[in-house]
Amino acid sequence: MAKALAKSSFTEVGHAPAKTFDLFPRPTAKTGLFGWITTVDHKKIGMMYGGFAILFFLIGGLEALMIRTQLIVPNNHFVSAQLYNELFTMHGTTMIFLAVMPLNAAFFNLLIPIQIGARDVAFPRLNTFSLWVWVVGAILLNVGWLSHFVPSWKFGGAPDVGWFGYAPLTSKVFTPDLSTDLWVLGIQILGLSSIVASLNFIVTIINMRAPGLTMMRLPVFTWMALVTSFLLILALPAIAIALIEVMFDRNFGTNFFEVSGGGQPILWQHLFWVFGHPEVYILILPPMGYVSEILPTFSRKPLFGYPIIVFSGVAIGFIGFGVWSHHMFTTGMGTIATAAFSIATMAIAVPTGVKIFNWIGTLWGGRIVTRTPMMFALGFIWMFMMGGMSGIMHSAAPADAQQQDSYFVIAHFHYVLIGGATFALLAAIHFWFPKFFGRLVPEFWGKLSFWIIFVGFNCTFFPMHFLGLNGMPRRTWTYDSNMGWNEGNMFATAGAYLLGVGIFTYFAVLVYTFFKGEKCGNDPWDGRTLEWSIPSPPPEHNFSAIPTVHARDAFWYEKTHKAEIAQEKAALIKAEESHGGIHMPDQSWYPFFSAVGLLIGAYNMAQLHHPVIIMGKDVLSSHMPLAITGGVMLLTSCYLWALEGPAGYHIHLDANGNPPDSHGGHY
Amino acid sequence: MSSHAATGHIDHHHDHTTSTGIPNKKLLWWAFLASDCMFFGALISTHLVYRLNPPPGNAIPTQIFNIELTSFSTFILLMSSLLMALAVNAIQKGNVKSTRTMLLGTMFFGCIFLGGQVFEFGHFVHEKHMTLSNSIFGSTFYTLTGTHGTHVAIGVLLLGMMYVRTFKPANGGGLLANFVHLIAVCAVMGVAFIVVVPGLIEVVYGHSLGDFLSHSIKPLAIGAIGAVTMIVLGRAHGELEFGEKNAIDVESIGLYWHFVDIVWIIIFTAVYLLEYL
Amino acid sequence: MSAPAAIQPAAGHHEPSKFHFYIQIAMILAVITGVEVVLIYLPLAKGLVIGTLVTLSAVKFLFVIFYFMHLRWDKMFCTILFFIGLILAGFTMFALLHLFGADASKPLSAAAIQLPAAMTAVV
Amino acid sequence: MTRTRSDHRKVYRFATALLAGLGLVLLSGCKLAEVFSLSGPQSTMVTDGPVAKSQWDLFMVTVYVTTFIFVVVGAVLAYAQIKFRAKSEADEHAEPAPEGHGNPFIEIGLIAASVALLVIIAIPTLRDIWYTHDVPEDEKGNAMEVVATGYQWWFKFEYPSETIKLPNNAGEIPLVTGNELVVPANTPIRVLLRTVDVIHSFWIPKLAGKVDMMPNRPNFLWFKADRPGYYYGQCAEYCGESHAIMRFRVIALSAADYVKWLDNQKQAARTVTADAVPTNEAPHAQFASLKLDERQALSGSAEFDANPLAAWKKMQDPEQNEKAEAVAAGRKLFQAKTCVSCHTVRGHEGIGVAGPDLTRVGARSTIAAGVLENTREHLHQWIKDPSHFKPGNKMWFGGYNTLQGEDWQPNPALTLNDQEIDSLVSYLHSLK
Ligand code: HEA
Ligand code: HEA
Ligand code: HEC
Ligand code: CUA
Ligand SMILES: [Cu+2]
Repeated sequence: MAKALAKSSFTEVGHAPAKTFDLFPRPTAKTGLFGWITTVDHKKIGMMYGGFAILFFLIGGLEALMIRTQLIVPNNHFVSAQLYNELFTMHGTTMIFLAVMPLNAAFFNLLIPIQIGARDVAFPRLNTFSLWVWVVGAILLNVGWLSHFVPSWKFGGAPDVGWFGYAPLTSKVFTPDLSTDLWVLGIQILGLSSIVASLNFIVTIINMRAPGLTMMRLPVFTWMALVTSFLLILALPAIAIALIEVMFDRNFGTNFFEVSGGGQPILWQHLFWVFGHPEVYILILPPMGYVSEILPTFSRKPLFGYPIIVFSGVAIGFIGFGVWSHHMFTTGMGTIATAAFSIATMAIAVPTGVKIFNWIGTLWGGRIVTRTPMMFALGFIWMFMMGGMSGIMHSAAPADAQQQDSYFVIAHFHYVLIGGATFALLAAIHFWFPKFFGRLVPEFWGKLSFWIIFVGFNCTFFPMHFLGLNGMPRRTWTYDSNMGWNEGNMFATAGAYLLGVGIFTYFAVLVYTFFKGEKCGNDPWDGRTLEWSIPSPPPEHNFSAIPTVHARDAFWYEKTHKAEIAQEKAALIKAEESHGGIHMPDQSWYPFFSAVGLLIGAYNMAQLHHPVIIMGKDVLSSHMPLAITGGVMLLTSCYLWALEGPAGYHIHLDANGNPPDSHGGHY
Repeated sequence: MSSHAATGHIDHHHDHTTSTGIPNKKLLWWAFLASDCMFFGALISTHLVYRLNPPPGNAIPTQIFNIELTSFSTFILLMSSLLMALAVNAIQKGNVKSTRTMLLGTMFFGCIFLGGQVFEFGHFVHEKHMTLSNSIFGSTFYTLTGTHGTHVAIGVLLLGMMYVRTFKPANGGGLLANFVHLIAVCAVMGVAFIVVVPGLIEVVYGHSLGDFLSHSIKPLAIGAIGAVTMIVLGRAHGELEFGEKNAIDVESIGLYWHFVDIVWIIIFTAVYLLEYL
Repeated sequence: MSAPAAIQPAAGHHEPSKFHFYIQIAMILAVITGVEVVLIYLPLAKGLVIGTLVTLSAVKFLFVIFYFMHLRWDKMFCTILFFIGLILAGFTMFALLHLFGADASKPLSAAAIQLPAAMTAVV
Repeated sequence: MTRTRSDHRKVYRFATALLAGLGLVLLSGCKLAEVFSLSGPQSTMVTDGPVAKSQWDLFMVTVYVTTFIFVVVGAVLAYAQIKFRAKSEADEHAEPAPEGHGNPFIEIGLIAASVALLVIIAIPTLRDIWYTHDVPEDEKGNAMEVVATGYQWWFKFEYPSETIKLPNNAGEIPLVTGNELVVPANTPIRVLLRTVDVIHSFWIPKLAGKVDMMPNRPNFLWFKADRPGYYYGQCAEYCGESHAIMRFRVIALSAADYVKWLDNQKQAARTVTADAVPTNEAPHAQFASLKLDERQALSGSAEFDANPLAAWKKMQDPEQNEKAEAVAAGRKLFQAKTCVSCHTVRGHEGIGVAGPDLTRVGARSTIAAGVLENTREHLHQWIKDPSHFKPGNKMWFGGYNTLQGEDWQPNPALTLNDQEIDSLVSYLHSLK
């Protein structure tokens, strides 16, 4: 009992009600602009991640549509070579770092605390910090677009080095403009955000589980989030180092990838893919988690082979660290290394297959209710399987020598990234939308968007396998009419438009639902996990009483043991109230301020050696003073943040477990 | 489950408010250190990879290194680790005074290490003519050891913040004093590792002490003012907010500090010693 | 090396001071460092010296994490957590060193890029 | 669980249809290329050499194995999806079933089956890794070595074994060509891959999979053309603005043809003298009105596409209506307009090495690294505005334009009118 009570606190041992220091009064607004930028509520943070991610998904999609439009016919001149290179670089970077990763982060934020029966993450202000730092990274990556519209912003356009920015193309000699510096810093900062967020989630999941929620009762999504967080903290440092090295090469004359100084550009490739391959599992493991939540719910059957699914998730994550060089089969690694990485890559199929088999096992003997989320989840299994199969084809190194950097690769990874990750994300959005907005997406429109997306997707990317086998290289802004690629490209582009219509429908319906959709109760899908046990949308404090978990599918258990649970809950609420109510952490300005400092610092850092020009006049001879200003702002904010402490306030519930209108007083 | 969060004895190995019994902060730091292993793993790999097949014209490490100085730095860092461990030991017994001493000691040893590095870099650049950009060895060596040095410097800063925090009065005020105190600590430490330690090393290697003093009179004065401020503010008494319950905070920084130390253990062997074979 | 029995954790109480114990550990570390430095000047087989150096550093490393960082007295989970990172990093370093040590990775000298005559040196 | 007859039948029908469909695909697998008419000039399916063939065969092994898995797993999945769908309101709200524990033998069996199937792929994979890596021992004897060097955005080829004596005993240099690699058929070719700037990748899909040209790395690949032919190659690693059109060609010749070609190559550049020119009256095309067509097809004409090897061979012979004065004027211009500083014309004035060797540019079937068929019109357009076809190319940036501060300005030494270009074209086309 005492243990359960103590759970409600986010602070460390003995968070004595310290008087906080008042340079800025601590923000308390729950709504409005300041309410959102200073929030520490994991749900609001999750929604902001989600909103930004969807925006960038649409932007990335728009870039994809421009790519496809350029390729619709041979020798097209819709965009220039330069713009095309910017488009695919930013399309890849955006989709991976600014769409799928933050969308996953959104679900981590929205769901993890609720699924584990907690009231927030372990370090709420750190969580706010991750969000805004992410936004800083997103801004830096995209700010280059401005120079297409405002010529006086001399960034040289958006980044154009490809999403894996192979050295030495990123060296100052070959890409002298600022876009590459912004790319380097942008990715670096996104990495920082992800590491901080992941540390937070690791501690949250491991340390803040409700009583009774053992690791082997954890919902599979949360498990996958844990594995993903581990992958992030272990993979991102490799690219952080690689980016630092490029940055030094560009700005301080080091020789890491400078051939004339003895540098070996292949080192960049190794460091990049040491990160890059785990990265693709970072993209796919959370989706595997969503699917593992959705399938049982709509099969009316607990997940089949829970321990095996969890274990294979962990196995995929860690074998994934040993296969990076399969992206480098054509770099002349020698026979032994090639063979080793080839075989290791194949090995990944085994744990992945195990998951597929167990998902089918879950369906087997169930009662499959094909609601929209379930359609996307089933679509995921089919499409991911196809993508996985072409992955296996890549893993045979000699065959890959023909496929590498051809459209066959494009086909492979869009099958796993769209057919896999994106389908699962669309399923998840649809599935949890009612929980966070209290409204149910209309089935008809949901299903319609599924079918358009499904057909459009396959029309776009299936032909790309054949384009690749027919020798079409990727990253080519134009092609010739005599290569036998005309029909395939035309078809793919038509498919992409259809896919666009599908995506548009999907989100249009969400917007409609947000305003006008049918209201729904707490538990529209007859769910299994704790999030369905609380109101939709969830109250600020999530649970009126921290639940005690008795079984793997905690909420299904609660539903079949109503009386027992009600009793338990009432007692807990009372006990908590007698201890002063529900403790909630205070909002804070400083995470946001430090992110602003970081933005100012990094933006000026990127153009350190350039003069500052305002309205055509040279104001400063270098950006150094501005960069330092940003840095000082960052450090000061961090210091004040440390000083103010988590603090907090209490919420008091009435007898029914409902919060009264007014909040509890502040310390 | 009988223990309470805020009362009674503090159990430094368990925190009953968390599922595992490990305090959140400790878990956070260990996870971070796991991540940092990869960080330094990648950096050290970069260095070693380029040592495998050095390009023609590369700097020759053994002609550049000064193994005595580095051994001394290594020893100093190890001793700072000892003091750090003692600081944690002290605060776990609620002994704030001793904690402060140990923290200061750790910081000063850290500064000696940093000063040694400042001297080393200056020496390599000016006397051995190895710069960041004139050889691949220079690039990887300075980046690797410089990154480690940055870690140490961040550690010193964190320790400084922790040191100042030990003076925070219980009534919540004292922000200004705290802030000034921190600035003073930073000034002293900065002067110590940028000016004093490298200067003294040069004196040891035969430069004149008078020269050193007269050349660096300004920073020395700043350092002196800082030191006086530290002593004055360090005398403030009264009830403190800081106490045994903060052991976890000191311990967290300790973890970081020790980690930086073990990274150096590896760098010392892999980057320095192995070159001599 | 096992710690004195007296310093086993006893939940809920002040622990006995580890002061002297820490100092002993530090002395051992200092001695090992000294041995390492001396070792490189000894006329021993290269492989032997490398092996010893690596072992000694590993010992120092383990001393620091298990005693100074008190992994030894903490929950097992902390050790696991850290070792996940450590082992992965070690494995990655190992793999990278092997990849770059392979014949296929011998870099071209800058001259050979231009001059076909130097090719023979490569093949 | 109760099953109705009709359920059975539906599922059965579905499964048969699925299997039949996929079976069809499988059967046609070996003829995939034809079924989908995927035999373009860069097709990896219609191979002309042992390396590409082994790669394609291996690919087909992976196709068979994965298709088999996909069909089997997919059939079970489809069956489950259809068979176990909720059939009534009651079903949809049915009490959740208790957690099943499965059968460990099935799990282990499936894992074992997966591993077994992967082994089927792994064995030929390993064999081919070694086979495709380097020329097999028994063929090493008659292998030929060439050096291919990537430049942004064209290729240089050198023949270290075919040396040319420089006049005045100034030593020997290897034979150099640009953008077209001519090799004997049926001979293993070992290509050393080099680059002077960024990473490029050397890929001739019909002959061999790609290997990257990495700075500071001694990469190589080997291939063998089974028969004489004309093969398309492409840079396959993103290398900057014009990566898309960094192409090249490999021409495999019969032994006799190759020797003839080689003999001609080793001569100094051809000099046209007035009496040597066979004349016929057909006038040159008038270029003054020649417009740059936005949508102009790059590369080949229909005639060229129909038989590129024949078209290439035709290029080897001197043109019918060469005009000695025009050629001579062109040669002067080539010098005057600083072309010589970037291009070598061995035996003539050109000595530059920043651009492709032009000693026999007239005999090439394409110009600008496989981008345009080498016709008078195209060459004219290329010289007039190289950046129209190849954005960012180093002839435009650095030749026609020079860097002034941060901006590119037209190079006054290099302005050409149509007349001059016409002469240059005549000169360049005389270089056979
Ligand atoms: C979500 C992201 C994701 C996922 C999950 C995967 C999964 C896999 N990928 Fe993919 N991959 C990418 C994203 C992803 N990939 C991206 C983005 C690139 C390109 C990067 C770039 O160049 O820009 C890429 C490129 C890429 C390459 C390099 C290609 C090249 O450039 O030459 C290779 C090579 O081996 C590869 C292999 C694999 C394999 C073996 C898997 C396996 O994990 C797949 C395992 C799954 C299955 C096999 C299906 C289900 C299993 C069964 C039903 C069991 C039975 C099956 C068998 C026994 C075979 N991938
Ligand atoms: C998760 C990752 C992800 C996703 C979801 C996608 C989605 C799509 N991708 Fe992308 N892709 C990558 C990751 C992804 N891609 C990566 C990593 C690369 C490699 C980059 C590189 O080489 O560096 C790549 C490269 C790539 C190429 C190859 C470019 C080249 O090599 O030359 C192509 C070509 O067809 C392509 C197409 C598409 C299409 C048609 C979609 C479609 O699914 C998009 C569907 C979405 C829409 C169509 C949006 C619809 C929106 C609207 C209609 C409204 C718009 C309104 C507003 C913005 C307000 N992608
Ligand atoms: C600054 C150097 C430079 C100058 C000056 C220059 N060129 Fe070039 N040239 C190049 C480069 C580089 C290429 C390869 C372009 C590519 O394909 O990317 C090239 C390609 C060509 C080609 C096509 C060769 C082939 O094999 O495809 C021709 C023909 C040519 N140049 C003719 C000329 C003429 C005529 C002039 C003078 C009027 C000239 N060049 C001046 C650098 C130069
Ligand atoms: Cu060269 Cu792409
Ligand atoms: Cu991969």
